[in-house]
Amino acid sequence: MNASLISLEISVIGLGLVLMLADLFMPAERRKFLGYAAIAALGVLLLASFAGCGSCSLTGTAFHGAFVNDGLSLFFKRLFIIAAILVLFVAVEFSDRLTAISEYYSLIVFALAGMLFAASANDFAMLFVSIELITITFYVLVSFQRNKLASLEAGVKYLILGALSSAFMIFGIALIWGTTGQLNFTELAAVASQFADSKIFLLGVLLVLVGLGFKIAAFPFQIWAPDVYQGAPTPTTAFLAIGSKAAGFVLLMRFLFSAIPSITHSHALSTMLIIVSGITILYGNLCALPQRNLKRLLAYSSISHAGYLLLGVAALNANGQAAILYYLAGYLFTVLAAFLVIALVLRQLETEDVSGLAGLNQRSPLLAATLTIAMVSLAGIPPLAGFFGKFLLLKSVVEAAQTTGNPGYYCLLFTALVGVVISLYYYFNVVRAIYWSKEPKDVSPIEMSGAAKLTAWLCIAGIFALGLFPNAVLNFALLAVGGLK
Amino acid sequence: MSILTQIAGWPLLAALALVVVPRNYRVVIRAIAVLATFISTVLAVKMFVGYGCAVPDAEGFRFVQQIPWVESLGISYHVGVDGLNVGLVLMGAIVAFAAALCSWEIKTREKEFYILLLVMSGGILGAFASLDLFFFYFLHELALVPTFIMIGVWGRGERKNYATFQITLYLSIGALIALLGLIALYVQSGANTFDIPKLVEHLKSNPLETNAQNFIFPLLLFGFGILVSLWPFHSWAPLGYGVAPSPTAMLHAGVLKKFGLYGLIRVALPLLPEAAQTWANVIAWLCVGNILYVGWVAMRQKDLNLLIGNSSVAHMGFIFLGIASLNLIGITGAVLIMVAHGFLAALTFALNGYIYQQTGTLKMSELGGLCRKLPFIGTALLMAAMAGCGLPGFANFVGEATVFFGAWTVFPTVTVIALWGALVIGGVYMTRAIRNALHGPLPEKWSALVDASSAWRKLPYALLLLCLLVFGFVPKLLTEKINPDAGKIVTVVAAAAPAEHALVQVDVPTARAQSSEIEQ
Amino acid sequence: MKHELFPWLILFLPLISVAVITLFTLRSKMVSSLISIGAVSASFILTVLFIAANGFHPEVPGDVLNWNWLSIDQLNVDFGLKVDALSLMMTLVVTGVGGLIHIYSYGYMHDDRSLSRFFAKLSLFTFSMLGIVLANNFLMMFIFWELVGISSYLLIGFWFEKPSAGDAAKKAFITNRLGDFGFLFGILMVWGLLHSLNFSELQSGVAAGTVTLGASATIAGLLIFCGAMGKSAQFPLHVWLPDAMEGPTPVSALIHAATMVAAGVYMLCRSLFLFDHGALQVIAYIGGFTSLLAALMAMQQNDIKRIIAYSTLSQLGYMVMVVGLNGPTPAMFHLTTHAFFKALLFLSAGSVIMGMHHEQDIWQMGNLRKKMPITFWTFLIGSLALCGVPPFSGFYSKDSILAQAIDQHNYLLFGIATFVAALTTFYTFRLFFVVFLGKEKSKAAAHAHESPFVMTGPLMVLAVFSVIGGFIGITNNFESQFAHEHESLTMMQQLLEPFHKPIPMCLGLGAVAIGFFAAMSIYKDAETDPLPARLGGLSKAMANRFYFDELYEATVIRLHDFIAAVFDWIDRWILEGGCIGLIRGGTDFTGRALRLMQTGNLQTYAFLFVLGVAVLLYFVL
Amino acid sequence: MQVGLHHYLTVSILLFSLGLLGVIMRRNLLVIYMSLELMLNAANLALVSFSRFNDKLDGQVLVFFIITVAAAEVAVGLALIVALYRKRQSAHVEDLTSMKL
Repeated sequence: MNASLISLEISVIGLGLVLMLADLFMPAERRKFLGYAAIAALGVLLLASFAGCGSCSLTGTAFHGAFVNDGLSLFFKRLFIIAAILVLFVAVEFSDRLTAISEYYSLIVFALAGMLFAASANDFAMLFVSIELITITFYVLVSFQRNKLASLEAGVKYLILGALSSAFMIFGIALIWGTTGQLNFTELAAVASQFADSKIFLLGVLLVLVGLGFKIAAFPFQIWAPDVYQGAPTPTTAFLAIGSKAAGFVLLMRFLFSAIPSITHSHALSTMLIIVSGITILYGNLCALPQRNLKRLLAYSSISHAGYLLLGVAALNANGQAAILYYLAGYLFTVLAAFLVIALVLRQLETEDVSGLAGLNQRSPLLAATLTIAMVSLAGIPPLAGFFGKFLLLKSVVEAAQTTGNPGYYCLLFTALVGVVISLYYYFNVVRAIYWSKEPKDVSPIEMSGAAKLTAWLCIAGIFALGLFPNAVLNFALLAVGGLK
Repeated sequence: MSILTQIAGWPLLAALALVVVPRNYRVVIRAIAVLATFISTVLAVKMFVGYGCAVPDAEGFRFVQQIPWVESLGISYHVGVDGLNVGLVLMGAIVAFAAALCSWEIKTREKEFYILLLVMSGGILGAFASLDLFFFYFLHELALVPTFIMIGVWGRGERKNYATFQITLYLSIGALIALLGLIALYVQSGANTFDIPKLVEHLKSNPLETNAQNFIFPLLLFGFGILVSLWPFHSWAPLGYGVAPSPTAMLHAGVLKKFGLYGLIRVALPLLPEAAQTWANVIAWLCVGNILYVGWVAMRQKDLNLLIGNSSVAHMGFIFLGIASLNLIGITGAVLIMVAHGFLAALTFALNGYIYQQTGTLKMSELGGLCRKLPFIGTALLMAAMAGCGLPGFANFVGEATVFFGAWTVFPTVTVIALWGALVIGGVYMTRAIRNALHGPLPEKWSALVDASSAWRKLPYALLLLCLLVFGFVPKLLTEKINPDAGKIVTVVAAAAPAEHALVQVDVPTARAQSSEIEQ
Repeated sequence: MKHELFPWLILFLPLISVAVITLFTLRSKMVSSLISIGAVSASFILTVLFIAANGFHPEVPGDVLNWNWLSIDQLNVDFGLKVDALSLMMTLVVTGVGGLIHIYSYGYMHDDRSLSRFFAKLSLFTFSMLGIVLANNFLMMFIFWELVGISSYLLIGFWFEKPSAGDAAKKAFITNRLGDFGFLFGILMVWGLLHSLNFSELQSGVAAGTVTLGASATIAGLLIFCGAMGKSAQFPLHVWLPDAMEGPTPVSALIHAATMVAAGVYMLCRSLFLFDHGALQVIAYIGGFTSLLAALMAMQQNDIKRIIAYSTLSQLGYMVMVVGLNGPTPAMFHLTTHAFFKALLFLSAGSVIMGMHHEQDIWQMGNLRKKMPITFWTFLIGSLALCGVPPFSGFYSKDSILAQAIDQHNYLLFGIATFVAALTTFYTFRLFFVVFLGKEKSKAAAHAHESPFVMTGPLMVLAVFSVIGGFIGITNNFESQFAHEHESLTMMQQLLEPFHKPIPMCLGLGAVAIGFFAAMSIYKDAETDPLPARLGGLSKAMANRFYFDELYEATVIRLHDFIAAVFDWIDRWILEGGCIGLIRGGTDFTGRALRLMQTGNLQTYAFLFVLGVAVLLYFVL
Repeated sequence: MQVGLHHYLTVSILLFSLGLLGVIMRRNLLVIYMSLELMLNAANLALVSFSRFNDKLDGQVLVFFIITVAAAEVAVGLALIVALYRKRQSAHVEDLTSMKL
């Protein structure tokens, strides 16, 4: 076995530990720099992964195939690292509201480690452990503002429901293993087809899906999302919205397309995916319509986006899987842009109501532009990332509809369209609140640190780049999903 | 770089430039907008004049430029004009210029307004020029969204929000359905390219199977139809134009709306010829709804803008009729009306905007006798109204007459109904409008109105009128360009006559095979 | 052919003057009016020169008079001119009479503040009218047909501040549009069957029998006739013409007496070869009925212009009738003479109105013979011509019409025509006696004054033509157009022409005499109109034009408005309110309802979660 | 009688449902949390019995993973609940409804 395969994970965990230790020697007022240090370190790792030196770019399996490094994992690892970097930026901006900020940083890094493992998980044990690593760190991250009741409440809700879902998942794993005797995805794939009609096996599969569905907040397991998003500290929400969702998706794809492909393409499961994705889209968008609380609004919108992403899963074809990857990449920048603005704007005023954005275009044109672009991209309007992502997803579903001729896909398509139209409203409400609301109370300009400006520009650049020059990323994504069936 | 890229590019560039201009430099902002649109107008005229001399490429397109964009999907930035869209690009550029000139009526948040206006102009010009389905849609969407925002923010009247809601709802749904149709077309064709000429070539040799065509065509028909306010999906149009600021109304009613019709002619007919023949009847009878029903509704209107809005919906009916006739005369006529109505709609909404800006109302019961105080505007409006009810000498008449001649051989009944709508109903509501708004005694309160005095103010109206007259007197300028390319489409459609079902059936498996190949 | 470009000039000079006036000289009345008058007179002179050079049947080489306007595979439309006796004669009338009226209106209108606008519109009308006359194919003719319609709309509504003027213009336009609907419909039908629009091609084709309308000939013919119905104000589309008198008097003279209303007749003659027997029959009877109806209406009108307008209607009825009786020559003959004397009458009436300071009620006038001698004489000549008293022009043309009716053995129409002749004389001299003889019936009449020379000059010229119009060879030209072999008559022969057919002549003259004496006995120095007392309800009906306007108001217009109301309601409540409102409300409601799931209670969440799991398991297993 | 796999599985499923009921029924956070642990252990039982009857050890290995993870989870969870109790003076789920809709 080639241990250097996991050097990336090892170094990330190392980074987390170092951060915790450094906290001891760092005077309180300078702890901000720990954040920048972490960012820098992660940046180096990211560059390394691109430069191809070290483990990150070489492919292979470790721990008897429990841990796999391939295109897919590489794509997601880069995604996670970028997400973590941007989240850390937000966290640094947010630091004055948090005690013990450096633990916060290190927890983010540990969560990142969990995600990296998730990206490579090719075995139920690895799947379970990585998910738990993510979830448990998030329990803490969510409830990090111990002085704030909302934060604690969110933490507890996340804790209970998260534990519940992992209980279901572990039981499912038990059943799968019990029936097939396989924990490793690759080996399972070989035998899965024999158990296609074993009820117990199917039960296991479904329970595992429950666990993953909880992570990506798909209907009917979306119920936790709004409260947790609202209560958690903004950087955590951001990381929850992109990081843990993406982790859920990579595991879902591994599970469905490399562990049990034969089952996945069975009629029952594919129909279920179609229905779940459709309902998720509608639920998220409909509930967001009357929503005024900004973070809660984004929570609902993230539910609907989980639905859009599920389109790609339901399509059951390579283009669909590639579309998921592409969409997540765009979603990363969009969501982080939105939460950056929220973190900066709603920092001083207690309300998180949309009306808090009034007059933002006078207070800080850059922030206003950033949030607007984020919203427009979420709404899926050219020339931004969201449009091209949605385009790819719809295209994959149309292909599925055409190849299988399953009428369900047409219904799914129209549901998605309806969802998009509904979503236009609440997104444009936000934009309207920024530019054209009644004259706000305070028009005091918002001061932004250079780091914050940088983050904003990074997000904007990312959104536009993915909208205007999709070629490179798309090819990478197509390459990445080559291993899936 | 193709001249078309420049035509569409200048406004977008100017929009970017405006972002950095401080908002209190009103004059500069305005100047930049006007200048950019003016440049693209000049270029468009140059392009139109030089059309004859330019050498067409293999597929018969001129001023072509192609840049690969996403190879894996076969998307490329591909612009070019043939007879079908050369007139539209010219019209679009001129209307954009006129709209920019008319925007002096906007007093609040000028910077944002001009940015949106320029994005809209650039987007729609690009959409008309592009020969790649993806960019075709992409640029249209780019132009569509500013419309919503402009109506929502700068709109007039108390029904503003409702109108914004409705127009957004309708147009987004329409656009998305059309997108669905386009994607389905792309997937079905199995050519793995969004390039329209390539698709046409590919589908000529192996057309889609019948039921696939009959599934995709309605998507395109109704998707595009909603964008063009095809009856019964029209109710957004009068309302939206009623509240929209006049530059927006000019650009949307004049130019953006033609996108759907152009899409039908450019994409739906040649790529889905068989379905086109099946659905022609439906189109023909739906357009009766536009012409008669909406015409009658227009007769009821009390508000000048609503009346004009309804009449412009009614005019769409003639274009649909021309398309439905599926013969050379009809389609040529349809394209003629598209161009003519572009100028006309822009003109009428611009004039309404002037009157509204002067009087603060467009209720015809409150207006009257304006010809006395506003000789120039009044005369222009009168001429516009006359062009609107198909008076010879204006471009609309040529188009409508051509459409009638084309449709007569196919749908005599519908043609007669359309005649009634054009000559009688159109005449009735237009003359009523003139009688109520321009003729009759002038109410006391309007004694202070001022006419468009400076040549600068008169320019947009004069320009649009001039275009209407030029193409009305010398329709050959357009028909000679349209004819050959409309002919190609007609032949493609005729070739797929139901008689040749057998041939189609043979080709189905191969098409299937290719489409399944790209799945892997 | 010499001066081959003259026809283009003749056609376009007026248009150029329109452009020049509207673009440059709106400020100065003088220049504008000179330009306009100059343009039309130039056209006249050019026409004369052209005819002098080429005669009435020039050989048109190639397509010097043809410019392809539109050509899409089967649809070939030329912008082409057709010069033959018919069109050239008509051109002479339009430019000649038109020119005189232009001059006249300079005097009549010269203190109107927008005189320039007036002359621009007048020139626009001349251009369109010449277009109709010279057009060589149906679509061209239709185009100018419409343009004529619009210019008459503009001129009727010239004083647009007067609500009545605005309404009259609207009415005229829409009524004409109704006719045009049929016209274009017919054109489409002809094109669909014969695949050509060019008169010459069609005529030769029909003559050679290579193409034929077949069964639908009658329908097509009648549809085309609809156009004439509108323009020439034949029953049932006659209602607009009397209201059109809201326009300035010269306009009434030019458009609604001499030229435009005659366009219908001209068009019928131009496309006569398309009409089969059935269509012609209908046309003839409609014409006859119109002439009778209008004559009856005229008897009880009190507005000087309206009386003349109704007489115009009935004279047009004559022409249409005789066309229907397959007599294009008499029709065009009467059209020409009618142009002279009706223009004369209108202009004289205008001069009277002017002298009476814009008083139009004849019962306010009286004894104007002293005050305005020239007008008196010209009006008298006009009336005599109109009634058809020898040797005035009207006598010859009307006699030829009666003769044609006899030749066709259509005694019913002949009877009607004769009766109408009597009525015509009656109301004409009613007008004459009341206005010019008797004693003043108002202050204004006492202080009336003669008009300036710029107005009386044209009157005298027209008067001369009204006298001699009958025997200066007009018939010859039209004969040469319509009849294949014909001998050109000398002036003497023309003078004696009617005596070849004594019956119609004698009956006609008898009718005139009866009408005259009846009028004299009743209206010689009458203070008020005694007729209503004697006729009672009938006269009321006559005065109210037999309630046609009310009828249309109650039926056609109401119907349209009703349908419009219904559709508007559907649009507003079903489409917008219903569908949209439902969708919108539904979406919003579902949104609010779904949110209720988020109770915030952890227990509920857990329960829903488990429920979800259960549903999932139940669904798949 | 011979105690077979099915008996073990039945027991584990019973345990699982018991825990589930506890989660849904009980009002006290701590009890809910305990019931969650019960569910985890039901899974453990299933795994162990499976590995016993299939003569494969991976199941038992996995059980160790689960126990460890559960321990960590419990640590974090209890800390959280305690912190909440400090703040709120109550560990009842009805009192945790400050965020809703």
